[in-house]
Amino acid sequence: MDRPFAITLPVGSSRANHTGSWRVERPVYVDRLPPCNDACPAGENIQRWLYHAESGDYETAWRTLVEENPLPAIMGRVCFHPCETACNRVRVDEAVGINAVERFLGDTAIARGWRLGEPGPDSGRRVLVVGAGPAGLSATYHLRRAGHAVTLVDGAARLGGMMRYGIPAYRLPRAVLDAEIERVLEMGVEVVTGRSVEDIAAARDEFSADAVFLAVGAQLGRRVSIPAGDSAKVVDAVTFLHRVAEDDPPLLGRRVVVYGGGDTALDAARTARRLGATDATIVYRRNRAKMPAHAEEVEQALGEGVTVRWLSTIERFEGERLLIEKMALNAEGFPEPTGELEELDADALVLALGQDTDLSLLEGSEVHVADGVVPVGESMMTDVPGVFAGGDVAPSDRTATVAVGHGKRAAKGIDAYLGGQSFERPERHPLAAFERLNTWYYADAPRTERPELERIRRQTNFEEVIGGLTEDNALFEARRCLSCGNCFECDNCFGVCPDNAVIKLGGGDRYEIDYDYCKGCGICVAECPCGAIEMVPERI
Amino acid sequence: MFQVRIHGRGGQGVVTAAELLAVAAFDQGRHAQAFPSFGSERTGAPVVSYCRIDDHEIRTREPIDAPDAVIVQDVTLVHHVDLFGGLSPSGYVLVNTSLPLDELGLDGRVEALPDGHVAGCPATELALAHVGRAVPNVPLLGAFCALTGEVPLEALARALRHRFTPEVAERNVAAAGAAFDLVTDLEEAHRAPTA
Amino acid sequence: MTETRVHFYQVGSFAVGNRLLSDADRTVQASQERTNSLDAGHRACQGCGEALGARYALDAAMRATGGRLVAVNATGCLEVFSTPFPETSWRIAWLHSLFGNAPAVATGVAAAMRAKGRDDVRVVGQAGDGGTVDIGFGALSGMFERNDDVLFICYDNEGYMNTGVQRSAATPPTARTATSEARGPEPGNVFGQGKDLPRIAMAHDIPYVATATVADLHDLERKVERAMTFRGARYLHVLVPCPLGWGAASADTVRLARLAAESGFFPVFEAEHGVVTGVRRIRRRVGVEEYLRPQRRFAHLFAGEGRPDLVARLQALADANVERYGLAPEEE
Amino acid sequence: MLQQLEGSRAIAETVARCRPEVVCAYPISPQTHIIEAIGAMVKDGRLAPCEFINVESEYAAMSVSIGASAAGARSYTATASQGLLFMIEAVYNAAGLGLPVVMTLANRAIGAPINIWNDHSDAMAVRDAGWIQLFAETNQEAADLHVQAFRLAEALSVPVMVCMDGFILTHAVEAVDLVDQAVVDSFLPPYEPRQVLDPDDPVSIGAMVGPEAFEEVRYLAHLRQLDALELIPSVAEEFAALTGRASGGLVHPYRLEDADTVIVAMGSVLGTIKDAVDARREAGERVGVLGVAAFRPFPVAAVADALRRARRVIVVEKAFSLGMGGVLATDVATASPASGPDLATVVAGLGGRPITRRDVEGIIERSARGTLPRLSFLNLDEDVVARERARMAASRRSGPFAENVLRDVAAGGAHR
Repeated sequence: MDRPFAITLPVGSSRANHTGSWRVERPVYVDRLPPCNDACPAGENIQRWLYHAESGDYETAWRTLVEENPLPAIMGRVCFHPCETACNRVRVDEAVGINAVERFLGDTAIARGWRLGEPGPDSGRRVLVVGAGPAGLSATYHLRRAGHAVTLVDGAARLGGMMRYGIPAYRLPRAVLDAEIERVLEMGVEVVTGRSVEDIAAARDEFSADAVFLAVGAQLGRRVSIPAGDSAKVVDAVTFLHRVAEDDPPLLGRRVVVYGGGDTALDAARTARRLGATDATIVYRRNRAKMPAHAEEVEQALGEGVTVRWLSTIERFEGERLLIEKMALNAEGFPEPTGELEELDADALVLALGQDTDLSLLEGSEVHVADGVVPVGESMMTDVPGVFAGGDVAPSDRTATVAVGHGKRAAKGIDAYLGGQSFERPERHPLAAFERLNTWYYADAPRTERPELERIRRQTNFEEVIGGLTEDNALFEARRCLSCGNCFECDNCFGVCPDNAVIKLGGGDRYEIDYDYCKGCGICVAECPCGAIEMVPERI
Repeated sequence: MFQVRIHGRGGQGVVTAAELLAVAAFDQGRHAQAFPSFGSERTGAPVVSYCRIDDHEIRTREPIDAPDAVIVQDVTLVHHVDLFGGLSPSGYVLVNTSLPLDELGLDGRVEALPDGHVAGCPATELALAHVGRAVPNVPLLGAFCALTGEVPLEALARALRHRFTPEVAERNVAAAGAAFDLVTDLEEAHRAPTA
Repeated sequence: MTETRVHFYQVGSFAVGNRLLSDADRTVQASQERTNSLDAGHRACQGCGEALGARYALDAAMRATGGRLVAVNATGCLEVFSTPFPETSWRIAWLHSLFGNAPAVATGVAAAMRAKGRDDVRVVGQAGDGGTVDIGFGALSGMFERNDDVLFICYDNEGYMNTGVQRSAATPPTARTATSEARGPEPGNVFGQGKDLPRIAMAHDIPYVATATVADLHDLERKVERAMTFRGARYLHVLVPCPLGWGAASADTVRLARLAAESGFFPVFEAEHGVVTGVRRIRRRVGVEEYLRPQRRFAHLFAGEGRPDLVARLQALADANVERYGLAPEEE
Repeated sequence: MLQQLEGSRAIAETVARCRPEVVCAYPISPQTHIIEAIGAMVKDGRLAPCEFINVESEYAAMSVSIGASAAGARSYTATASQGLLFMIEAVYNAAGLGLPVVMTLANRAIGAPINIWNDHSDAMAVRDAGWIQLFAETNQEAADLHVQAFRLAEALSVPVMVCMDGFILTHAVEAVDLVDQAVVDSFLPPYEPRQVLDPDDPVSIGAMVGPEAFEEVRYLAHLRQLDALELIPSVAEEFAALTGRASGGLVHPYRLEDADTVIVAMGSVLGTIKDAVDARREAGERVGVLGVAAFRPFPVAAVADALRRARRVIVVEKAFSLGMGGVLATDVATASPASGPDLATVVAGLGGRPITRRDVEGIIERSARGTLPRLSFLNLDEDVVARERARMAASRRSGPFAENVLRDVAAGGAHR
């Protein structure tokens, strides 16, 4: 067209005007550490595997998950999910049911027969892993991935450690346990069961191991001296649960009292109910708020008819009678005796007062022990080179998930040690705090509760209490994720830029700022739902 | 005639700076003229204002092509705008920055200026500290007084008191004074080795 | 039930797009293929709501018409910052004539298209609030009355921002502008009767009238698309915050638009043939104060002892909107 | 074929034969009959395709024409007086955008005091707007000029205003030979816009132009007006070849061959002036007439050539610039040869006051006697003026001027 000078202009010619020169601050895409990842003892990249689950790509989600943790079906049942406690969505409605989705992925993987990746190229080195609980299995898996040969030794007849002998089957069905252990073993592991290692140095030589990972757990029930008559039936919870797991439950009678306030106490009481106890009573010296057991476990136990005597200590156990002293919390919140006594009928007393480690295998070794545990460094190495320790053996919260995390870190530490390198923890991104989010964009959505077995059924058998999510529910739950601090390609930045200065790369490649035109207004940062953009001052 | 060109961005008080300078010069019984560059540019866009100061009546209305001083209110303009075009070889340059000047990558025309004719002043920080807003224009005028001696600081203070409410004026006077002292010290430190 | 839940996703109905949605369910703005009717390089202020609103609306109109669109623009910020010689930011056929005549010029374009048998080409007229509510009001009313086939869009930033922030008939009460200074016993703009153009438009019984903000893109685009299903005069009134005129941070543009709607101060609704057919209910209701406070034009309401009496009057205006249109959130 | 027609009707019929696609109407006397007639033709389908739009103001009328023209439609409207002033912003705009709108201006005085009768004040108010302004002497010429106007406008991308005296022409019934449709069609090709709003080839029309280019834009518009000085005569010649009528062109010389006194004027008054000239010629005086047909662009060379032998030039015009004098006269003076004839301006016919042959002869007589002042007002009632002046001198608050004058006139101070 013959265009009149100046009055009529060809379209889009303003692209010659680079308004980026107006900018004094520039938006920059960042990846922040989501609080779930931050809180996960196993170091899972939860946000990332949820991201894949959101699109229904469960296999990629599962593969992302098992990059860090080879036991998702187990973790999806027994983990006390600090990720959910940390979840930012708590402040919108309720936490994302991360644990339930993890279980769904784990179960789906078992059902579809997904296998872990191939072991790494053979390094020619061998590692002795002592103890086949969560720490040992996790270490085994990561060591195999790194190409190291593994000899896995355990004193019990079967692998799994406390997952098999401590956690009741109604919480962790054995088929699931077996499947996930088997999958690790498929990577090629030399397994020795029923063999207790008594001398760590000797075992290292025996198995020609270049390094050792010590993960024998805390298998000894702690005893306290309670005056008790000869006829009184007293058993510690660890032993009790172990025998139940071996199908050899001790006879405890109809009235069972469990002493303690941790998760083991609840496991013992609930197990006792399932074995036929009509009265399963927990005696705990503090109140409910102070109870170390996880709240949902307490809730489930109460729902199953377990009763709790709060603020009580056991003085004596004689005949079929327990003498209990009432306690009161002082100003600092510590229980103090009141002198007020009560009686409680009981056929048996189960002590669930904590566990200790059996570290006799370290006697005569250079490995230092302090307060009943083995101090370790960043890489989980003890003060003896090549000897690493983790799980309940190392100072920790003693949960299965922590143990898995230890196993992974120890494997990396061992890998570094064997390679003659120093272990360095990867740098962590700054936290994606709630204040960084723009939650207006997230649709309101309640959390999908996992179905609970009808209470009446769970009192009498060891069927799994908590059911799994259906696929629809799992997908829905995954999509409740706010993707804190990590771009999930919602197109907001691309849309809200008044200067068309955001380039959408698409196909999972996210976006780029076009600094030729970005004026630095900051709307993209303000309107990013997940806080994955930040403004930084423009350098000259 | 002394001609000043002020570079900044829309919203940074670039026009106000030129006006204040003109009022301060007028206060000294001199002739002065301040004027903006008119355009359709908006907040954030590079903008320019001008001020002429003379002992005689100023009749010209030309744009200023060959300034005797350039004030840079926003250092991020350095690579986007020809800040020093037409600058007199014996002119002055004043830059709002908290960085050492040699880190700014200013061009050869600035380096060739006489000693003591170039100064940096952390005007935005001073404005935030004294006035509470990140508007660097007034501290830069205080620095300008110290650098060029073209207008005394007292005259600038009177111009500020003329323009703003008493409370705001005093805060601006303090900001200008702080900048004046900074640049005065700088100049003295510069002269010290030769003295 | 289950099915609808699966369709739910993190930011479904509020964010611009989502990788999990089918293309058809995403906004126009989510598409790499969007027209960018108003392209980069324009000279609007940082964080300009009008630039955003114009691209939102016109890109949606382009999609709705299959690219058969002509826009007529009144004088004002949008025109000045988009087309300073030698550059234009428009990627669509666009005409600027004068400040007060955009509705009539749009009528002329539509008449020409009809006369030439090019009924497929649709016409959008657009102006700021000055060009719509004040100087262009007569022309706009004439266009409505004749029911000319034009979608007229007002980008309302509540003042004459192009000329340096002066008061318009769309400026809210108490707001400071350069011609309604925050001085005296009744600081800022007066509590007048208001000039509620959407309702005036409805009084013409034209086929479609709607309001929207730049904070709810899905709603805005849907309304543009709806508008394009009608022939005849249609009116869309879009609230576009102005960082300069409102004295707000440039990053707060979308947030302020959201607060305007969520406080009820700016009612978001639509009407067909003079009857309200839909409202965008408030999702998380806030008091007007939360909306007013981030804006320097209202700073005098909160300085020192503040003017709670005036804030209360503004709250009453918002409450009246909530009442009139039934904007209250579901649970209220 | 000659027909006895009202002027407005002749315009309407001719405009319709030009096949406008969008016609905008807002009523104002004395333009109403034109748009009423076109409206009727659109209604009954005689003029199709054509959009006839009743708008709410003249401002809208010109604005709609702008939009229609920019979208590639042949656009027409008509107005007068206050209406022209109300749309003046858009009048400038149409020219600035180079849109070939054609508009009939039924010339009428501008208030206050409100006055619906004829003079040329309205046309003079927009002489700098960038439109081509053609003045018609007769209804025949007015009708013919519309055909030429569309041709000129579209060839040059410049809007054209056909000025015809309100009431005197618009409401006069006289013989007109309407141009045949076939002739119009051969003379006026379909509109090919220089720029157009088209989704298939989008452009931005109406940019903001700063100091760096505005002068060039304006100068280019001026050059287009100068191009029009070339094109107007050739279009008129072509039209004459088809119709045999000498309508249009730049100037209409009449009996100038040996004239030493030349009266210059525009519009319908030229007929009266020609009668007076004929009468004076009978008496042996060497008098001639120069009709200015194209006022903008002003035909400086043609006027200079026409006046090159004149010793006395009398400009009779129906408008003036208050505080200065004649508007046309100023342009004539600029165009006058260096030899410099005596130039007198007679302001006449304001607000519809009649101009008679006797009046014109009187002017010629006074000119011949050397008693015609450089600026005079035809048939001015000196008594009325003197009384009002006296009143004003006596009291600074003398009341509304117009009412006082009316009272004086009613009281017997009639102007003759």
